[in-house]
Amino acid sequence: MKTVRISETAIQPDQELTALAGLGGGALSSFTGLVRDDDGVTAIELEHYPGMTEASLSSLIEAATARWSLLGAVITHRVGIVPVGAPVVVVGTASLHRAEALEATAFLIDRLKTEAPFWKREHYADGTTKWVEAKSSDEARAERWG
Amino acid sequence: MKTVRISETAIQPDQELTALAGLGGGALSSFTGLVRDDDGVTAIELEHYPGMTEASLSSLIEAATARWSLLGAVITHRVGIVPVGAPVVVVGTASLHRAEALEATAFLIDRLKTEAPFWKREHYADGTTKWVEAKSSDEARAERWG
Amino acid sequence: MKLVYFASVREAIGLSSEEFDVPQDACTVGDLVVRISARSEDHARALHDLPRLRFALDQNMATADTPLLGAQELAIFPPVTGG
Amino acid sequence: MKLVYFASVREAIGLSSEEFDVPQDACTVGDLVVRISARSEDHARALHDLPRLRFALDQNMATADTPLLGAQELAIFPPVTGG
Repeated sequence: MKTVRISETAIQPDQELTALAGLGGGALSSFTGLVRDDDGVTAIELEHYPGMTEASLSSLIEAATARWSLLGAVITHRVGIVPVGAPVVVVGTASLHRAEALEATAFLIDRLKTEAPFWKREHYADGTTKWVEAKSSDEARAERWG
Repeated sequence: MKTVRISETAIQPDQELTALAGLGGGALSSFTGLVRDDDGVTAIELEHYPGMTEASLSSLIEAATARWSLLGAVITHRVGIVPVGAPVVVVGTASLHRAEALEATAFLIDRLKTEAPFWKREHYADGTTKWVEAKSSDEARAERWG
Repeated sequence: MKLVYFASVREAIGLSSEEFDVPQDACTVGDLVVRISARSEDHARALHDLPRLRFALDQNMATADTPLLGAQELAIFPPVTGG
Repeated sequence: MKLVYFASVREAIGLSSEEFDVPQDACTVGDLVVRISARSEDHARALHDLPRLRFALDQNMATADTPLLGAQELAIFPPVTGG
């Protein structure tokens, strides 16, 4: 099971992950990225590259399944305006044993951060916005996976 | 938020994790262990050491929060008879950034496997049962954390 | 002292707990386990493979070398297999 | 060729996409970006910091050195920040 979804409406992490629990595996790992409650931030706005985004997320899942023995993997990513506290991204993997699911989940979110064509900007309480800068620490984490 | 729960009835992973999503962090990581659909296994039966179990899980969470900056951590573990496909354990952590939550979740489940006083036996379709043997690979994974 | 047994140890002995008078000259967990083994054939069979056994003294993990020091409860069990 | 812009690049240029006639002597992504920069002051400002820009050619990640080879769509954007 390999599922990629871009959502323009609110996502429910548990609903995105439901199918993974039914694959007969013993391990289910997930990561949810939420809009952090940072000073003055009311929401983030996510822009993406339709078409390339889906292909990019699918190829991340292909890379993960080539590297680890997985029964399934899911990536769901929000676009548009997402309020503080709401989910932006959900990554989930299922495998027979835990090492594979745990590592594949970390791999998928680390690579997504540096490869998938999404851009976010922060909206502030005073009505201003600011593009988020890419972080060198994200590059470093992604490179750990070779 | 630090929560440990031993449950004699079915657990719903998303319900165990709900509180973690409201702590203001940007990252939520979870691991769910399910009863694998192994040949002939219909259920597993989990025995534990009441009192010591809760203390052991709490001290794992203390060790994780000493090591990583976490906003919250949850461990819920089933005891009794658990059918194939049902959750046995749910581990979840919340943090500002993803590295902490991802690593702490892996740490908690790896250490739980070798330290927390639970024992499982498999029930087979023919009515027989068999105690599960501890695996040296679990020891090796737990030792990675020093 | 209260002895508590879990999993295959409990099954082999046929009891989940029992009382045991600690002999004056039993100083460590290992000393005590040797004495408990002598209690019956079931006890001997359940406890013969000392390196495979795990112990908790007053609900803290212990080893065969751990001194008893007046502890109230000794648990004996196989390696844990939760999660 | 279709040019598509995202995020701060889109904002600085004030367009999300536009058509561009590829000159005969533009062989690589980098060659083309230099020509696009000359289109207006907004283009020049949006594209002046070449090392900070990222590119996709027909929706595959590319670099300034990637040959155009008749591609239909060039995307120009800042480093990605999803997740």
